[in-house]
Amino acid sequence: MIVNQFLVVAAALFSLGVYGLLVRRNAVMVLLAVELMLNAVNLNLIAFESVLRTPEALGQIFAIFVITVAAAEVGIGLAIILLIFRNRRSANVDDFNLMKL
Amino acid sequence: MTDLLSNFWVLLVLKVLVVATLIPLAGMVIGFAEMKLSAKMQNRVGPYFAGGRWGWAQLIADGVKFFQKEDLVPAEADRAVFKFAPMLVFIGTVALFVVLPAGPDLVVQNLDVGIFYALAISSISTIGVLVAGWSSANKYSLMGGLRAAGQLIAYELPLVLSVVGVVVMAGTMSLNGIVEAQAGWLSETGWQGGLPFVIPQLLGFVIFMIAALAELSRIPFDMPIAESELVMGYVTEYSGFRFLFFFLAEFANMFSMSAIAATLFLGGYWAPFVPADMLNWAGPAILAAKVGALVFLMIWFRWTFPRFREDQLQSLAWKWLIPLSLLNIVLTGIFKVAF
Amino acid sequence: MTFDVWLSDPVNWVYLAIGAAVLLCGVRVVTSQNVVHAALFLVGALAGSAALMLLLSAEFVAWTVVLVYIGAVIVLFLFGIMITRAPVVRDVGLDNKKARPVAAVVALATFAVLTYTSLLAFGNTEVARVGDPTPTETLAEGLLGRFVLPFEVVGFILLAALIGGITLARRDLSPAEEEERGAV
Amino acid sequence: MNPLVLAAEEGAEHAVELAAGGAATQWAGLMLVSPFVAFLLIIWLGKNMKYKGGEFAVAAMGLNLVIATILFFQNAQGGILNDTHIFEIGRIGLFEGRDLVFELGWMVDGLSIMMYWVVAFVGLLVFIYALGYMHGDVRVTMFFASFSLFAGAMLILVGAPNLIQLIIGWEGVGLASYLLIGHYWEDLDNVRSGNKAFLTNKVADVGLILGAIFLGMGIGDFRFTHINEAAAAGEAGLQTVAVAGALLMFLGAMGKSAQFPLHIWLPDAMAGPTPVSALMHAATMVTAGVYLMARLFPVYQYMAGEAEILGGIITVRGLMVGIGAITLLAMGLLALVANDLKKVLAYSTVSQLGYMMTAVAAGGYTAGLFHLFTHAFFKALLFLGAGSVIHAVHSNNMTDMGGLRKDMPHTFRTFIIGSLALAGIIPLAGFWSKDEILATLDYEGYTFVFWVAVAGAFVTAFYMTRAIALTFFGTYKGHGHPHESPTIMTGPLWVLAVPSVIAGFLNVPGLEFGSFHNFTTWLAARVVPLGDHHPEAPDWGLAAIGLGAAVLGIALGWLVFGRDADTQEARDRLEIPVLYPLLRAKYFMDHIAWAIVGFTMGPAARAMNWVNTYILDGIVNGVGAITMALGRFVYGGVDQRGIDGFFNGVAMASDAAGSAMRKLQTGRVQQYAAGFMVGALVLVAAVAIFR
Repeated sequence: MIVNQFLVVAAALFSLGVYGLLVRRNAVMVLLAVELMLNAVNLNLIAFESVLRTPEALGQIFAIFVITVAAAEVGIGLAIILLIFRNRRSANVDDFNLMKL
Repeated sequence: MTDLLSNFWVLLVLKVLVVATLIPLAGMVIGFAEMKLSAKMQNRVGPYFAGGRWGWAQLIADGVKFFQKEDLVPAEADRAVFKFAPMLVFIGTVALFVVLPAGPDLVVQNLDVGIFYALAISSISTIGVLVAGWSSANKYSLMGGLRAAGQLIAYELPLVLSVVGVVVMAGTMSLNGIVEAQAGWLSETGWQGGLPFVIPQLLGFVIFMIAALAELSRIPFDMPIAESELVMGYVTEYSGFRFLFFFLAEFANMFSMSAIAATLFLGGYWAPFVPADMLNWAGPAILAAKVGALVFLMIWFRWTFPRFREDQLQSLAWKWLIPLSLLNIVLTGIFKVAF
Repeated sequence: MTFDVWLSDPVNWVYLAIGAAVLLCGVRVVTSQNVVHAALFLVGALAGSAALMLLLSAEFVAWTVVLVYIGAVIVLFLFGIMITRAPVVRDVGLDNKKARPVAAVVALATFAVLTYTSLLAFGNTEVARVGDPTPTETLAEGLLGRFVLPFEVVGFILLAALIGGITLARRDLSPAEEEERGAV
Repeated sequence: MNPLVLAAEEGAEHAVELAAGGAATQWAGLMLVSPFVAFLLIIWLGKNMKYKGGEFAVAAMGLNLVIATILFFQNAQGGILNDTHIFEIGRIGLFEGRDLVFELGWMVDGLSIMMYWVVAFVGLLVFIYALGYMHGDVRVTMFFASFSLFAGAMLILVGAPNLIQLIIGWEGVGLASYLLIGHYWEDLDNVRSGNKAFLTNKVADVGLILGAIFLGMGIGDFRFTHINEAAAAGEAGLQTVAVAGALLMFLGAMGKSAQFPLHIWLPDAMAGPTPVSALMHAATMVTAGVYLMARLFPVYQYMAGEAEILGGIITVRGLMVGIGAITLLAMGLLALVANDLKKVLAYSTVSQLGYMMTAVAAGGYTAGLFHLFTHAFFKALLFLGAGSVIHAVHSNNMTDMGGLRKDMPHTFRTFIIGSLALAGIIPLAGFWSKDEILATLDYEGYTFVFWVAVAGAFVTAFYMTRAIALTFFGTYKGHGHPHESPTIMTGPLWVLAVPSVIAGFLNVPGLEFGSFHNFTTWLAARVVPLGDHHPEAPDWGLAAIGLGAAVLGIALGWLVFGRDADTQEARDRLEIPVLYPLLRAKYFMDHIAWAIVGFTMGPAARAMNWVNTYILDGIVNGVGAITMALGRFVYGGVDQRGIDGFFNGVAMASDAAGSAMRKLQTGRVQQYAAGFMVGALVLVAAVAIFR
């Protein structure tokens, strides 16, 4: 096994996440795409760790941090989406243009 | 013979076969036990005629009946997901058997992170339940699915947290290691080794059992099914062998949860005064006895407690079990450091 | 390393199978026109990623991914999907069709750049110590030793997210409703 | 070493020890600072206090008196002090080896201790007196602030170890006196008096500053120690510088000490509140000139004294003695015709300053300073008494007074004591100090000046008798019913009366108080001790002449004014032709001064006005016109079209760009995300490619 085979899979997952992030209208779908990207990042970290083999398994530790933060992000993100849905009866990102004048 | 057994692939096939036979067997035994015990508790006779004596073939007959039935899919349902959901539930159940040790060597795979694996893999069935309810295109099913998901998430936390105390005491997450940590024997200087964790971890055991009951959606936590109000919850639209999957998964899950509880808290395949070299042979029997006791407890509860209301269920989890399990971890940590 | 040498290792077959599954699931996650399907394909993609992590001997992280992502995050997503009334049938308006070419170009460019830099950086570097899982003890000592402060910070972030999520999502009750709720 | 110095040291009966004085001399610097602290505190907090800040002034002076008294007794009881604390604060390298060094610090020697003590003692009593006198007056806080400044500046002056700090204190005294003389500035006359005092002093100050520069740069150091050592060493090369510097500084001393013809400001300075006059005439300000002469005694006596000036007509010392003699007699005569009680005392002060100046100039170091010392007490006493009277009758004019001896018994008795002391009646203080001056003049051979001084003593006694007769005897001619002043004012009078009586015994020739020595010995503690004549025993013959003149004056005065002091006729008897109009016109000195100013300044001013109007204004107007034309061009051509056009263009471009760019702000998160991704990719790709 060479490390690049995993990195390529991670890159592909990340790119798919980017595609989903840019193309989806539904906010929940956008968050799904973000999760995909984060997972790709985790995979990358694990792959690096499998090459570097640091004594403290730094890559894996960072992956755990990423997972934790991702969990927090999903909780907050879904709460926000729920709130917006409740107020605007829509979960479409297109309708989230409140920031514009 | 030993050469054959040491071959990876042969061993794998063997293990898969054992698990594959064990799951329906355990499910059927427990299902039958439930029928008979329920009958006893309700002062009935229960299954009587099938197979002649005690109606022992009742469940086999039921199974054959389910397989004969038409595989109905509602017209509005999401067919693919509807068909996939029971499998997803079943995967979570089957995968649990991988790490259950029935003896020092009688284990499919002794993982370093055994109990963690068990908890992780069992959480997959939540998705199956939720998706099953959704894909049925039936509001009772959806309600049942949502209730199930909320319940499973809520009780996953105390379940995991109550296990932490055991892990801390044992110093390992391997199930074999946890069993070994509980093994003790009487020597000339007194009791050597460990004790079953039910004694130091009584609080954890109680929490684990309550949470396990909720995870299994058994009475008094059976709101997802709730025959009286939601008809049958997320399994309403299922029939035939797909219903059998759910049915079997429920009882298999009862078995695996009880087995995990027995392993974590009651010493698993170990029993006092049983010589260590005999454990590979006596282990399954010892484990089966403990699991039987716990399963009996669960069946007993079914006819003892009324069903919780949804908000009571949630508040029990979030307001009592989680704080108590956190307290348990703290106390265990202090205990571990102090002694 | 030539391709046939690489292929002679059975582990790589496993890798190919899992990788193909992961990519397939990933593609379906972003192209599926049914929100629940997309979520389920994400389960597949995550499970495949966990399997790849197992191949890379990151056992604990793999099962953490299963426990946290599949067991909790996806369930949350399904909750969110169902609460925001995702239709059972195909949703033709799920994608922003005008954005597809741009998104595709950006995604391909991302893939190209990432792949190029990965190849540039690692080339044919072999994965070290295959099938030698990292002991959980190592991770535990790392997390609770050197990284105990970030660990605590992350815990605090989780707590804040929990409280924030509850605060955001709870419906503000009218005084009459409050009273009714309190009376029960 | 200069043989004169050797002779002085050998011949001197007062052996001089140069000894550090211990802790007290180190704490002496506090005296220079405390009035300024009080000044700040008065400004800050004074308004809200019971005596409007006078408490701080009194407290500071009380502290100073304690320190000064400790120093005084240390110095008096054998341990003769000579200590200098100097802090260099700046240095300008003007000449090779002759840097202009700015130093601050304080000096402790016999002379400065005496001055410290006089300033602190008289200052404290005057301040206490002022608490009562100024009560309910306008701007009391301001008054006490300026008063503290006045005393502080005087202490800076007398403590100065070098000429530069002395000038700082000197100017500070001038400033504070200006503020105090013009205290009642609602009245234009008072403002003019302040201006007159200030400007007259400024004329003199030019001399002082130039003299200080001459002397300091010539000798190469501004420190008194070095200047005096150089003067004692008597380097011939320095004599010209020393003569020029000494004469210029004598001009400064003439201004401050109101010597003829620069005395014109002092009588007018009576416009200020009476405590100001008391302090100004007794302890601060006017004594500064005499102090300067004493401080630079070696310069005047051994370096410049015998130099002939004005084409050999007169020596420097002769000039100084002559001016002092003119002052002491002419100003005394002016006191005879003044109707204002304070002006009588003011002319008296000028006259007495003439005595001091004459004595110091003639070489009577101890004599002049001893007179300064005793004079401070009885002149302060007299001024405070006059203030008490004025406070009672609300008028300065003696024509509004009369018969006050019954109404104001304390004021009357203390005034009598002060007057007798001033007149030089044995055994009061004035007798001994005046006798010492007469003895010095006799010893130094100034026979004519000696007789002038005797005449001055006669005149002094005469005008004091007149003043007393017009004020306290006869019948009351003013309005209302006068009453005695409160204790806070009469208390200081009695306290001052004590040294007015006994201070003279401190320096009776041949009289010693055991280890307590006498005044001459204390003063002898100096940087460069140069002895002066001090007789072994009183010369009773000279004393009899002086005393006789005084008694004669009192008798004549009583004869003229005593019987019917309240009639206009009594004064008319004095209207001797020529002399009386001359005196009434104050020798036309004010007119002369005005004429000088008018003749010189008038045409000059007119010329300057012409230059200003036609040349300077023309230039300025021309420049203005050119500037305006330029400005119009810049405004119209450059600013409106060029710069404004540029900025308007920039603004319009920004506006257009903004309008174009705002289309990018769609509010769609995903478009932003796409941009973000592309940017990140470009960066990564750039790093990957160009690393």
